[in-house]
Amino acid sequence: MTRKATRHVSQNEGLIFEKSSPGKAAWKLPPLDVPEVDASALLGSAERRDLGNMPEVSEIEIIRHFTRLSTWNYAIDLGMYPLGSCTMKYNPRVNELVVRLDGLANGHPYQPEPISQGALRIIKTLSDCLIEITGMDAITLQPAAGAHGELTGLLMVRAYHQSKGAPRKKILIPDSAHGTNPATAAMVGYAVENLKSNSQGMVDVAALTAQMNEDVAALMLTNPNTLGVFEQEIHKIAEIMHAKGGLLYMDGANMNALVGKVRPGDFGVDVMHLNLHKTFSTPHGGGGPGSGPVAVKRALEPFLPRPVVLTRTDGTPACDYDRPQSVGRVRAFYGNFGMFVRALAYILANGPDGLRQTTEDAVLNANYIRKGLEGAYDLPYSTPSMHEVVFSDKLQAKKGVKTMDIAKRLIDYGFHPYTTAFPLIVPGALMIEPTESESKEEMDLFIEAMKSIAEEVEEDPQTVLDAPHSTRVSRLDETAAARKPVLRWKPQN
Amino acid sequence: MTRKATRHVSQNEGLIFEKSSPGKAAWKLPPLDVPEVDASALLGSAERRDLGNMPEVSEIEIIRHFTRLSTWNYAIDLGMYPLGSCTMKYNPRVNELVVRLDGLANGHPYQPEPISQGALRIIKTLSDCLIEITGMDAITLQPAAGAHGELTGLLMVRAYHQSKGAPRKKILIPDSAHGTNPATAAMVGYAVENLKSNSQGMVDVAALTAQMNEDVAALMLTNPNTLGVFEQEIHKIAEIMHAKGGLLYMDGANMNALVGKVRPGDFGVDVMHLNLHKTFSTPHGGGGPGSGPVAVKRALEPFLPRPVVLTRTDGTPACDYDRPQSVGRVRAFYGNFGMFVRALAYILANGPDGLRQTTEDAVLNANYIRKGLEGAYDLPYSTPSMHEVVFSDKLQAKKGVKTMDIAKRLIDYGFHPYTTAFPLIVPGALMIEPTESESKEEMDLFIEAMKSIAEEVEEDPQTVLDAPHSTRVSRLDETAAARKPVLRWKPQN
Amino acid sequence: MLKAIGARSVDDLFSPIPEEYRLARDLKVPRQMAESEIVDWFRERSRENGDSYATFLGAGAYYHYRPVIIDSLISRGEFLTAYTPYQAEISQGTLQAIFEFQSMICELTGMEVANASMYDGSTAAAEAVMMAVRLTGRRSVVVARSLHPEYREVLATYAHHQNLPFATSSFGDDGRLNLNELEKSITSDTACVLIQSPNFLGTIEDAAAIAEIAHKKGSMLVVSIAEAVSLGIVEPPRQADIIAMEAQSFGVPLGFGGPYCGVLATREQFVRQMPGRLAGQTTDRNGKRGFVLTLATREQHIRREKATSNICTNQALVALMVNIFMTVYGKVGLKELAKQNLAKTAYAAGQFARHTKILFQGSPRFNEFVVRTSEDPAAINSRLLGHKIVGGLPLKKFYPELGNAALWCCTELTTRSAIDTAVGLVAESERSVRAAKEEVDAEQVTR
Amino acid sequence: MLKAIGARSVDDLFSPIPEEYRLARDLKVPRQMAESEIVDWFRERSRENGDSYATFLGAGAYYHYRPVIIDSLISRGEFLTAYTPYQAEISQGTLQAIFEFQSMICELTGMEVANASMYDGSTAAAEAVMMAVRLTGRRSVVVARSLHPEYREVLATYAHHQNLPFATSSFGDDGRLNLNELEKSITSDTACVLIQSPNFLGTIEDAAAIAEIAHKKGSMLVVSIAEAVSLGIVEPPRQADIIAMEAQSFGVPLGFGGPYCGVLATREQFVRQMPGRLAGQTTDRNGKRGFVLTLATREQHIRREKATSNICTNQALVALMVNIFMTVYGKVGLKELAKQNLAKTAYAAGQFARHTKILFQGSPRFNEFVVRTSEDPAAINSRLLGHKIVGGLPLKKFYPELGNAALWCCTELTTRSAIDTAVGLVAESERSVRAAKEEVDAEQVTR
Ligand SMILES: Cc1ncc(COP(=O)(O)O)c(C=O)c1O
Ligand SMILES: Cc1ncc(COP(=O)(O)O)c(C=O)c1O
Repeated sequence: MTRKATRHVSQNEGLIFEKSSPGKAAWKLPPLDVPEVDASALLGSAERRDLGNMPEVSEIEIIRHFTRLSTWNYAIDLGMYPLGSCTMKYNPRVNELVVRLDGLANGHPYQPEPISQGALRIIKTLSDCLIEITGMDAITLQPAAGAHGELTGLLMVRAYHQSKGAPRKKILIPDSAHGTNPATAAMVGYAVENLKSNSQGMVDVAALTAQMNEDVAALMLTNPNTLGVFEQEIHKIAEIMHAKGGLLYMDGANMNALVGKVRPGDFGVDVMHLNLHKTFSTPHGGGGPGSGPVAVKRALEPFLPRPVVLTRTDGTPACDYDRPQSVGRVRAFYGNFGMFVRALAYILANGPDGLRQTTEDAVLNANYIRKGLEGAYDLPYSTPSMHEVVFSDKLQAKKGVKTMDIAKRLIDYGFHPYTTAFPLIVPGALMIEPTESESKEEMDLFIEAMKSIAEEVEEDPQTVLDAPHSTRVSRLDETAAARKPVLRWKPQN
Repeated sequence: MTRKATRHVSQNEGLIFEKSSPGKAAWKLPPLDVPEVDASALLGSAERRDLGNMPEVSEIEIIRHFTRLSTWNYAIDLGMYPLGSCTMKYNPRVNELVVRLDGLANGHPYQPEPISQGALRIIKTLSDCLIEITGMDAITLQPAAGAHGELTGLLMVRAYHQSKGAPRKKILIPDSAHGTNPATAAMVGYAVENLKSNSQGMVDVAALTAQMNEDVAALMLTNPNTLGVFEQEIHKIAEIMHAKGGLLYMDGANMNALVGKVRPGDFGVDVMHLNLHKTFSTPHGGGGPGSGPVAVKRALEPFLPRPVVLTRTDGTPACDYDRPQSVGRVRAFYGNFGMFVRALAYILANGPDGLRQTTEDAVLNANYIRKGLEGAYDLPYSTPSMHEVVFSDKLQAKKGVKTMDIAKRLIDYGFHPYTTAFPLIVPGALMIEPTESESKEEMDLFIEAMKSIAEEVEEDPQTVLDAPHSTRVSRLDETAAARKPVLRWKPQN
Repeated sequence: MLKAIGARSVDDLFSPIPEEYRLARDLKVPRQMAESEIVDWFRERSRENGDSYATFLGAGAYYHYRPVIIDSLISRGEFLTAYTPYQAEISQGTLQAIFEFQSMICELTGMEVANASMYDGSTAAAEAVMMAVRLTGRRSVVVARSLHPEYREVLATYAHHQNLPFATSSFGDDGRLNLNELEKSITSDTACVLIQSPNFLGTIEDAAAIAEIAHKKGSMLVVSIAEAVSLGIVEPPRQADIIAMEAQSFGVPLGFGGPYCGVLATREQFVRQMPGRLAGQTTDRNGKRGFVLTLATREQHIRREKATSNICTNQALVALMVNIFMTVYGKVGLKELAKQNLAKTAYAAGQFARHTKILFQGSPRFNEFVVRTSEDPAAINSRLLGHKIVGGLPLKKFYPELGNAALWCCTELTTRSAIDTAVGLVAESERSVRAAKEEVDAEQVTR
Repeated sequence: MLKAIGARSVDDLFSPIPEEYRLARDLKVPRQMAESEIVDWFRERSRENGDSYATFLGAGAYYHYRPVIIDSLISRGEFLTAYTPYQAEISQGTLQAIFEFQSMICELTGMEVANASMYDGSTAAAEAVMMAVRLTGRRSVVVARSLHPEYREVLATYAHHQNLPFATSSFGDDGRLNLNELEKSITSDTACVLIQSPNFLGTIEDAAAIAEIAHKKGSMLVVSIAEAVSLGIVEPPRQADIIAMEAQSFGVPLGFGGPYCGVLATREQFVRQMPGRLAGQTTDRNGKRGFVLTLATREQHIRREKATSNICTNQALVALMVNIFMTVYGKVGLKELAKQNLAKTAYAAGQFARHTKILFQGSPRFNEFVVRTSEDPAAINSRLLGHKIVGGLPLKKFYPELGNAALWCCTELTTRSAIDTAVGLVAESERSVRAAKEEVDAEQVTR
């Protein structure tokens, strides 16, 4: 069927609780070098006597448990992972090495500054690099992910407007936006106002002009947007916002299309977040951790979360807590420091030329896939693509086959599916982002698979509807899962 | 069919050469801090101009290449690996950490002694532990594997006899022995004389008495032998050898049955090797590396390979090169030092009680499997089993099903097969060694699988003959491979 | 490839970007480095960062032993380089692991449901408060002053912009929440009381009593747990409505403060207001057990501005570390581990007490305690640094009212010899202050 | 389980062992340690072992950069914890990797077949000689004195007990094999000439000329290559009959001398006399490509005393490191890497030459060279040690005739500043010897 994958024997494995039995152990403690204590005497009624059904297993069982589980996963390390908007690029292994160096892995966030110079220098160097890459003026690395960055950014927007008199009431958000954008606006106490896209999938400038007024705190724009399209009238958009005292917030999830080629700070953005786990190669790890630095223009700098890392006159980095206008803290300590290390390692491995090349390759790859699949799948917007391309299932839907079915069938062809969940302006979207990491060979296999599925839809749609066929479990019942949620193991008795 | 395994999608992958194309690269060198040189000028005709068809690929392609390849392997980390005689026990991960500590991983074998104290202390401590465990008097860690240890041991046997006048001519080897035993004897210039086993699968003491004479340099005995049977008359055997001036060599491949319970040095062994990659948990790594220390009684000590690590009067360890009677070196440097580190870590993790417990569990597990499969498979020798048990395919052979067929079918049941290749005294052997690492749960699944196969042989032998059915390749043609060997990739053109 | 696309040059592909914004120069970032240079550069940073000091710091970030297999397992590409498990059929590994994580967190906290992770303990606490606000329809909070000061700051940030008033409730001489004061500060608009236990000062709160007070007034109790290892020997706050945990202690490197692993746990009835991902059990078309992300209608990608939170990316891989740690220690090991923490701390506190004052002696504690010295603890610490020891956290910044106080932490990794050295230096400090004082006194007498 | 077996106690199971031998006491080995203690113990050993010195040592063990992905990949349990791939259907990963390894070794050495690995370079050389003995039916060997001295020792051990006489052939002032002498030492019973290139003194031999001499007399040429990185820029000895390599330079840690990776490569026609495992291509029952271990009739498990060697366990995982290293650098990178070695060495040799004598200047070299000083190099080295630099290997032990000579090695990891420091100290040594000598001379003049 495909040159990409076949089937092979795969180990089953129960829940860890099902493997537990009393007396098995994978731990050992050193002999105590101080007197033993009587916990009851020390803790009284606060003493815990029972740890419930916590498992008891041996070390080899744990190794096998998680090794077996791992083999049930797809991963970038196994093949192309073309999730649109997720930028599933290669995660360099040297990053995993350097983050584990003793002084970094064991550094305590409260250790005295004289023995924190290494970590602070990493924070400062990364900050400087990201400021240069975005063309902004200042930055905070505290937010733990993209959505957290959005929160931080909008808090600053709010504080900025407040400092001018009132926080304003609304945030404008294009209908193509990621779900975190409206969710964030709501968390910060703003009303969300939808902004319609035009026929090219871009911001409708006329509509924006009409909707923009002194109640609007900011426009949250993703650029390139979630169709993979660069907002060509970005300057006009910024002007419209600024003219009415509003701010332009950029969701930087798609920075992989821009790094080294164009800087948001140069085209009018006031505040933006980055996703180090997308553009800067930190691993997704099955859902996290991420890191969502927020970069701002000078006007917003006073509102940055506390502390800000700056350079002392003697050249050493230090923390500045004296930020009277700060929105406050958004997270304990400094943020997801381990991700800073990895992102900086990525930047150092690339340098200016590498970063530019990466962006060019990412855009080239997306366009190669677009070209390869045009015709086989409906392209709802023909506007030029940057780093990703969005098709729709319009052609296949005629046979009753939806984007999710095609996605599931792609699994049989040895690929992870593309993104199906959004953008909402494309019903039945197939959002495909190859990233720069993919070779032509892998993309050709992908194109071949997608075309083959399109043919199957014509000839034998049921095969596609029943997919996947090659996995250890067939399609799972998500509705049942939500209707009667079983969210934890409990002992049978 | 089985609770143990199912099938799952598996990535295909070509040869690395098939993925190569000019311009791709996974390497980067730092800028040169010295002047560039003209290689032609320096090397003249010795300069190489072309590296042939060496591949050119990117880093993510390499990660995927080897990750994909790895998923085609079975491994201890995935499940029980009951290869008899191989002692496929759990390989602790802490061992992999400590061996990579900078000072050990980057230690040069010729670095000055004052900065080699750490490594020498590891060698000395491990040596002391192994001497205590075997009950011998002295040891060399130089040999790189079991067979290399055998070579070293027999060289010492030869040197010993030589020192008494003549090297003697023959080595006695039981017919149940591993292939390396006779092969080694031949390499050291000895003739091999076969020693028949008795009906219990043990050395026939009468035959030994008859065959033993002043031409025999040594008897090479595996104990427990390859049937998993302890040579109960070991003391008599040793006496017979010693009475005629011969030596008793013990192949220590099966030490996992003895550690902490009984010591070869106590039952008359003169020289023996250990396999750190079996008994002492160093990983097999797809075939190696191993380490085969050789322990000897006092009389053989002068012949140990050079250098010997000893303790100076000030307590520091040092190398002694002044060994006039030494057989010489058997390997450059000190041996497979990385394996020493792992083996010592294993010993430290166990301590005296853990080592004894390990042995007991290993023997218990083998007997549990024996009990579980008795009846379903023919047990050619009913002598008590130690750490492994050997069945034969006699019952199944009636249906035309051989041990190798059963082995292949076991793969479908999610297990690695047992050893089929020997002992030669059991035609169609099924040599099963679970080791102490296996839980009752995993062994029950194994017993269930083996019994189910025995039933299949009765009801549907063809299914077994055609196995494996669940793997990405079906049974491979070994005959064709040997008839027209293709031992390397070559460009098609 | 360009040819296949029909572009002449890569720059063609960037033509949608208005010319005037396109960057015509190299970015001013450091030049491309070889892998060996990158390793060297970070090694240098590592050395500048207090490599190989013994530490008495805790305060929300704990130095526990991390079993080696944690990194062996999470380094497998199948875990490390997978995305959120939306495509369940090729993500069963991650999904089953999350399900087990949720289950173990429930076992340990005594709650009925737990989510797949939050960013960290501070944001988990803030989200728990928002959750209580949604659940009760009330709009104010009472926060214990013994909650981690940075957690309080985070909550303040979140709350301030939502116009969520919040009152602080202080602690008594025993280090525990002042229950009378607490009772008074709870109003009919109090959505929840937020406490930490063991609290920031190391004291274990009487959660049952606090729950009773809160519940009596129709308010919820949210308990923050920052030192997860305490759960091995300290009774969890089963009476809480929501537990907001920081699980860093369970196998997550200190890592200069992150990434860590927040978690929320609560009662089944509240689950639809809980933010964050959830894995649930289901079956495939053949009735085989499998796991999926579920109750997504709580989340931003479905509900957008009506979601329970904006959280998307969480701390999955860190939760996997926590998961493996919990599996390694398990039912018996966690208790023994916690006991060692208790023993080391009891010994250290006992030793310090011989020379100086330990505050909050009246209440049970786990592995932290407050030492008050005559000299500024920062000064003592800088002397300790010379012995390659990092002393306790000076509290002046957070609790000026406690004077020369510092928060000391001992774990199973704290050696007796480090404790004795630290105690020795503190004792010396006390002696010299006393001597200086006596000298002054003597002088005054002679005058 | 005991019950299932029908045993009363575990000791029952050990009843086959005569009572009098059973150990009634604990083994006297160190007590059981917790994982954290084990790590601490080895950290201590690591610190005692010259952690973080710059090194100029080579001599058969080379300090090259090891790309990080090597350990990431070989640490996957599927590679690390698999056995020899006898069961091909569930070992295709290991088998295909071996096949690629063999292929790349062929590409690099210019040979037609290569095996899956031998223990190390020294045993590979000895086995190659035995192979030549079997192939030619002759029973003596001529060995270059510039072969690694420890390799010569190993060969002597193997040869001695097989009554294999061996002659040593010396090197000239240019560091190369003395061809006239060589020619004379080859007799009609010489199975092979064994040389190393680049040889132990760093000099590249004229393998073509040596091959011609050997072949003319019906003897084979075996070439040992100890510095694999040289293959990036040095023409391989294509005229050799057997190449015995040590591939440690390709991504294998120095590791105090092992495990390393020996390899044999030869011509197709000799393959059936080559020891060691071989992976070969074949097809499954559906015609799909696959790999198996093949030509097993050469091996001990089939042929027993008639096998080509007794080797069984080899260095598989180390060969995988080598494989990944070769793949990372590939066609272009290996050359560039070798060039950097060449440049560093040329620079260092040039700098040393300004102050002292470099031996064997006439011939091409790769990354090692011999420096002769006025002072004993061991004395200079102990001063260098104070600068955290390990100087070149003093040769007195192996080549007393060279006087105060030491073998220095530079790789891509040798920094210019380390070179300059080392040169500085050597220069100082020369100056002070000269000054002392002048003083003596002056004294003599005055007398
Ligand atoms: C366009 C866009 N915005 C925001 C986010 C949220 O980022 P995070 O998951 O890091 O919170 C995503 C993540 O998928 C995204 O694709
Ligand atoms: C009984 C026996 N002897 C010797 C050996 C050879 O040991 P090695 O493979 O370490 O050379 C083995 C290996 O399988 C064995 O089982």
